[in-house]
Amino acid sequence: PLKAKAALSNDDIMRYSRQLLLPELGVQGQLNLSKTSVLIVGCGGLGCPLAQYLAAAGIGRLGLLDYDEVELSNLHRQVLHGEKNQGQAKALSAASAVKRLNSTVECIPYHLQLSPENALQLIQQYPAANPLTYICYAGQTLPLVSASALRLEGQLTVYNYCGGPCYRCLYPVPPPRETVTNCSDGGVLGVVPGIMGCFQALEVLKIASGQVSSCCQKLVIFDAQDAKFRSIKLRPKQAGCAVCGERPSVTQLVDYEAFCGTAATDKCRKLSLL
Amino acid sequence: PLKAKAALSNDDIMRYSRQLLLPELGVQGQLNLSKTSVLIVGCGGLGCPLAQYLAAAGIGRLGLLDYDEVELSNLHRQVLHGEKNQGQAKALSAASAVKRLNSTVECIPYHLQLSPENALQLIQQYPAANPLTYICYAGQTLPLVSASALRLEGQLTVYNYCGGPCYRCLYPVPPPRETVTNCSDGGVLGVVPGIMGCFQALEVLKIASGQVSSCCQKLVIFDAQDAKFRSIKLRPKQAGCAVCGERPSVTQLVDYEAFCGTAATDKCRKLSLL
Amino acid sequence: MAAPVAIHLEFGGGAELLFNGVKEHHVTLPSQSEPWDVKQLLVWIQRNLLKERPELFVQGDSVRPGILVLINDADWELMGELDYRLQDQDNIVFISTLHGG
Amino acid sequence: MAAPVAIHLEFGGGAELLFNGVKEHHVTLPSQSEPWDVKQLLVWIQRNLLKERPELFVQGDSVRPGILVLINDADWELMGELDYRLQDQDNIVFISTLHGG
Ligand SMILES: [Zn+2]
Ligand SMILES: [Zn+2]
Repeated sequence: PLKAKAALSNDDIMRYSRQLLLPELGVQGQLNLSKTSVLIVGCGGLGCPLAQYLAAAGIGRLGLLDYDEVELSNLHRQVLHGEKNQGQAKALSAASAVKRLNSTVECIPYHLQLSPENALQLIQQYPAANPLTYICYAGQTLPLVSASALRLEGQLTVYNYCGGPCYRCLYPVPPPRETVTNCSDGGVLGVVPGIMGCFQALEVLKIASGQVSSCCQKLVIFDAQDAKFRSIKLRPKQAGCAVCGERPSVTQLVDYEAFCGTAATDKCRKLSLL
Repeated sequence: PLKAKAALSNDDIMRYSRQLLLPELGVQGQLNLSKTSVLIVGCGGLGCPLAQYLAAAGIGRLGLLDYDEVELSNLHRQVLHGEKNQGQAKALSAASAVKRLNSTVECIPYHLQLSPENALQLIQQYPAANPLTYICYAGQTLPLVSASALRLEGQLTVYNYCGGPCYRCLYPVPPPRETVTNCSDGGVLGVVPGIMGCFQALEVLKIASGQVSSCCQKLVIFDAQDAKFRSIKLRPKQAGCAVCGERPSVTQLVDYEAFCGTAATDKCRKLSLL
Repeated sequence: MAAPVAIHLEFGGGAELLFNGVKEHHVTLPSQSEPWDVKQLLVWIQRNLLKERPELFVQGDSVRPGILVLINDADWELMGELDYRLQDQDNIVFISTLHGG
Repeated sequence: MAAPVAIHLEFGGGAELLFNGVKEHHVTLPSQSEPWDVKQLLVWIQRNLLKERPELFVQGDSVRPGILVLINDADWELMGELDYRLQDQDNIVFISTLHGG
């Protein structure tokens, strides 16, 4: 568990001075950030800017989980890694980049694949004031800031938050595997996950600092071609949901990735966070 | 002048494979990027993500201009710099970070302040296929992708593009100096320039690759608190404009920063790009 | 007889690839004896717009899992889903969930 | 006599700081002999809403340089500027240009 800071150090005050000025954050918001743990699942196109801006802002602990190694074809969008990191575990490469930026963030790389077996154990290490976690399990109330990007489009939703749906409420039946396109097949313009990852960071920072995410019960759709954002009102948490409903039938941790139809070795799998 | 590549190398094809798949970019778009020079004025909160994503995408030449040195209070939003770069010129620090990510980008740091005297000479070194430059001068037709971010708000405009206004068309009279707030005074949440800098990169990539920017004659306003974007239709290029009009009275390069009322030594001055 | 209904259809998140890559369609549904609902709209789309692989768009008489339907910028679950009665100038979006990043 | 006009005012980019930090205002301009235009609106705002330092909001009978006025999401230059006649339910935005990043 992450120990709560009693006060900001002089270095903290200097480092965060430009955001401490904001009435929406202030010293209390900064202290809230410092006692928050975030688990980032996937250190790719979304995870890189997300880790970068959460670390820069002073999040307390950052878990960086990824099973892949850095490849040349990642570098057009996975901007925390460098050419010299090719072949290195992404989790390690991301962790050293984050350390360069902010050594006061506790940074824990996990070079492994999330599975129903290890997920629960992992999450238990993120039990801070505002634990954000992405696993769907019965009775959960932990917010998940999820995003995706493909071609010239992006989507973002905050699940399990403010009466909004869980992933299973919104998608009660998993999509057929053949309908799931990934970046290897469909391509992606690197700056699109850049924008979506920054957007995730913004919403995580709001929640973690004690503000309210404005994406509550909403799906945000970004069309990079037209440079247009659209905000969609989603259904609320469903009473009949198999995961978060009144009589849940799924009472074990769900293998989220399998549920979404993305293969375990997919080189560009769903990089939801937290 | 930047030499046009005849074809992509095998390494290029591997590195950019995920974006080459996009019909909106393709091989021709990638070649267009490789022969484009972009001068980024200011390697701060906007310039960092902008440089990062332009370099990652394979822009040909990147001029990185900044007069300041890296300070601890920059690191909450200026994510290309690291703790070890404190005291180093931002232009140099940014250049080495960009090199780590993509050594095939020609990267030129300028540790100086843009002035009417040196601006013209600088621009003449960026005369590539799609020279993007931000200087207001008579008869110009060069697009300027400009953005700003303060507190929890951001603004973006593409000037001098597709019949849209130049900066002077939109603001014929400079604002009183005392009305110009900067990040030192007003504060800024780091991920807000992150989102706006990525957005700049997106529009620069569209223009540089041969597509059309969707921000033509528009002002995009971002409210991070509500996570809302708004797109405003702007006035067209003004026939009576002192800079780009039919009978321009300003026929010399204009000191853009002075025009905008930001002090030369302002630690968080306007980081428009170009 | 119900009058013809002019609506605006949008496909996104990759769903547009089943419609020749065209994202926006302004269509007019012809006059018929009963008011148009979303269930009938799905049949009409299959017959008149869908270019390929219907199994990637419909499953049974609804959309396939993984496609969200939005009626005037709200989740169709809030609007009655298949039974929602179309109004003139409605905006109906079919968006495929993206995976990856 | 022209009827009262209900409009939606927004201030952004820092201009809201002159209005106690309140960004959105729903106001009703009273009935008067002539139709309301933007020039008169500026006077009304100064008298009824502006909390401090009017010189940071107005200059002469227009807004101070560096503030953009948007009428229903369009630059006021496209709408007649000070002479634009306000319609019921108009959305008028005053936005201060941001500098920095
Ligand atoms: Zn649920
Ligand atoms: Zn002009």
